[in-house]
Amino acid sequence: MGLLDKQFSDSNIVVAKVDDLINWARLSSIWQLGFGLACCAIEMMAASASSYDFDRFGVMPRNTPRQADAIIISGTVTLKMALRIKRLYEQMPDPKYIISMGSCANCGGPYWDHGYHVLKGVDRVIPVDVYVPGCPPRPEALFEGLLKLQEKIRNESLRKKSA
Amino acid sequence: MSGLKQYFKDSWEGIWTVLVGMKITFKHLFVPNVTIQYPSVRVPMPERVRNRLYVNMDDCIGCDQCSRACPVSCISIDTVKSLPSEDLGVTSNGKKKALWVTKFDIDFAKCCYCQLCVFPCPTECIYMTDVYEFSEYERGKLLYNFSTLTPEQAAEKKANLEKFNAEKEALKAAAAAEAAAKPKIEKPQDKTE
Amino acid sequence: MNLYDLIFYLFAAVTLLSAAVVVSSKNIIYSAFSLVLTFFGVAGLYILLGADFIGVVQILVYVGGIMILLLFGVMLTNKITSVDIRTGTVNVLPSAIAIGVFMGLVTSIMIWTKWVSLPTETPLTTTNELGKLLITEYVLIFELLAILLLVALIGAASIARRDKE
Amino acid sequence: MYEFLTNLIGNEVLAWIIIAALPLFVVILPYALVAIWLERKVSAHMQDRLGPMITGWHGWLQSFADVLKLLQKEDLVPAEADKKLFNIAPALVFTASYAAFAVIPFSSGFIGSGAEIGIFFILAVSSFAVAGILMGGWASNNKYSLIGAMRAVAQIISYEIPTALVVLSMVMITGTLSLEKISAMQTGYFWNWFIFGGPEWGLTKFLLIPFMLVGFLILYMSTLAEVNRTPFDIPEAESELVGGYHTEYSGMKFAMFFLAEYANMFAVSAIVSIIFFGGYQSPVGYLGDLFGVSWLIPFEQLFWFVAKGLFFVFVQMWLRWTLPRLRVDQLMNLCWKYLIPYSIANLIIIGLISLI
Repeated sequence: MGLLDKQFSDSNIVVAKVDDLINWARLSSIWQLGFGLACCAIEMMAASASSYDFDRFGVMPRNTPRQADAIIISGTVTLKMALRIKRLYEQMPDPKYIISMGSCANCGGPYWDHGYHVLKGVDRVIPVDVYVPGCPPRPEALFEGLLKLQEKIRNESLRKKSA
Repeated sequence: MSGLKQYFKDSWEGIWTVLVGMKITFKHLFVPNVTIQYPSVRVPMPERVRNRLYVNMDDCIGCDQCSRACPVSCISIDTVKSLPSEDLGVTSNGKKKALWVTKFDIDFAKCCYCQLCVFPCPTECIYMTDVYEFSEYERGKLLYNFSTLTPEQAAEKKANLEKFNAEKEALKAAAAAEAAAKPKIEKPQDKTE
Repeated sequence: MNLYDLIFYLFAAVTLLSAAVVVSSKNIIYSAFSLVLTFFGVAGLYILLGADFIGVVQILVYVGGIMILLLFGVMLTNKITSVDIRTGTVNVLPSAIAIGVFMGLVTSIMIWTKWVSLPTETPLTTTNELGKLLITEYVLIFELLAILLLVALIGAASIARRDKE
Repeated sequence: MYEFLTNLIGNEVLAWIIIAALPLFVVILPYALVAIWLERKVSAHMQDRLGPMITGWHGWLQSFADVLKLLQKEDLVPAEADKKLFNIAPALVFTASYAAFAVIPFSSGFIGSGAEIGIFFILAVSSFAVAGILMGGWASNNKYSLIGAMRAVAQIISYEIPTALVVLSMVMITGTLSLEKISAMQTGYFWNWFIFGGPEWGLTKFLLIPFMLVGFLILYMSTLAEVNRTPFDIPEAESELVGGYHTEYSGMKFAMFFLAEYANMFAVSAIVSIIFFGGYQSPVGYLGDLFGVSWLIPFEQLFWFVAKGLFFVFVQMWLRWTLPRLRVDQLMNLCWKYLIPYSIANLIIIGLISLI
């Protein structure tokens, strides 16, 4: 371990402050990939609309994965769509986050047993950060998932490599 | 000539309709906003809202009806019969409990919040609450264990029952043997024991 | 060397280098974009010479109009999915000879001509004088050019027009 | 400050360049951030919602967070893209849109360059942005990017014609291309602005007013189309083209496109306000004149200029949330069949009136 690493691995005040600033920027401007799959997408749209207003948290829908920070998997992931989701995820620039919204995305939901065409949980193709339960979740539940994600980002550090 | 007239009319209409639209949007700039500021303000839930399930284990008699009603089979229940010597108490509506519920798991990742499990419950111990904020970082944490028994206790109960059953079997076998032996008088008990 | 010279050499270098890329690049798109840069450099030189109006017109017409048209043409006539738009250099020897002769001619003219050196006084603005000249002394040429452009415009419109069946 | 810089650098021209460029750069970048925040707030309130609320007071730090985040994002270059052009394009667009500010007079005390061909220079430089957009769209090697770039270029070049025609008619009246002189002409009170017929009293002033209004509308519409704002935002039409020419751009390169867009919005608003609304001139006279403190006047002028510019930026946002997006054929229809005939007629009529 070199001198620099040693200095950085301690709780250096400068690094800690920079960490805070960077994490603050990341967590307060999560641009979401506009990506709806099934009925959960309706709730996701409701979350963006006037009465719930996702924009309060700095969440802005972007249409291209190149400019998005988070992807909200809102709905049933069919086996065909799974490939596309994986591709979209790979097109996003780091650091990127995933919120799995609703039962279908969490584990296949009603199709977990007999759905021959449904992926049993989106975490089989991409790493999920937050699971929001519900069928579909209320917009507030999605907000709570977002707050959980923000909490996770707040505890990230420059020293650790982010996923 | 009418074409030219139409042309000017179109131009005028284009500008005028834009102005009308702009008036409407400008009015909305001063309309009080309708946003619910979620983390600080919450909408009151309706009375019969369907969100996370809750199981009151004090009342559960382990009848497995909710599990069978579940369309996505997200409830899994294991029960162990209680010994006659044990008193499990009664539920709040007076039913006598006869089973140890060693496992009562609900996977909220699978649950589709349809409330079908609530109606068949004879003791009304499983019901929908108004809690909707329970996101997790890991999917495993969405599997809720409602059983009040620890795994050791469950194992103990199981062992107890097996022992009891074995004893009962033994007694039964003994009784059967006795019944069989009576005409013959001979006792096969020594051989079986 | 003062700053004025420095800026002159900067623009000259931009012009020459991008012009070299225009002729030597194998990728037509690179050539086209370098041509934009060449025009830009020439416009800079114009402005340094005090011909601000000409410089800006150079950018407006060549960069904004003609080059964009050219780029459109290049892009639309090739496959858009591949970057593989290439040109080859053919007939190197004849062209080298021709260019050598031409360069020699130009250089010899440059050397042998007796250049009149005027006091280096750049006019503050050229637009007014240019406008006056165009509609007094050179009005015929100006009008002829305008008519030429009009004819070209009408011709293009009539070619592009769909015939009524 | 000028003497200090001249002593420090030892070169007059360089010192002037720094004096002219530095305040602009220092001012315009924060302006873009504020404008992005403003856009989000305006759009939110027009939809009866709140907009950014968490970061700072009513989310005023939102765009700082956005830019800080974009800075740390991974800088992706698609594998099949043309890497050189892909990297140059955002810088070109950014430079072109910021170069326009060189000739815009912010107040009588602060002008980057009082070039005689000011307005013409802005028109020329905006065509450089076209080259940048086309470069970016082509280099991304993405069909959406290319279509978006093509649309952007077709649109910008088409709408440059009505812009130029209206500017030409104004140049005919003022007799100069310099934005500084045009602003200085409209001094005094607001009835001296060109939208109210200009500073000269007489019959022509009142004859000019309706045609000035038409000219203003045409100029505002066509400049709106030149900066690709709604309802003329078909180059970035989300529902059909994902993100238009910046589909493949991520991180800071995208931020450069984004900042350039907002800088452009202010630039065209500034042009409209200079040509028709007196530029940096106050509508009601100056406090500095009232109290006899002459150093106050340039600052007041700066205030009025920024206020007018921001007002027109606000109108652009207002239009964005009022009108739906035009189709490509409608867009070209509007330009070639309505704006250009009107602007030519306007040019001729204004010319005739100014002959009286």
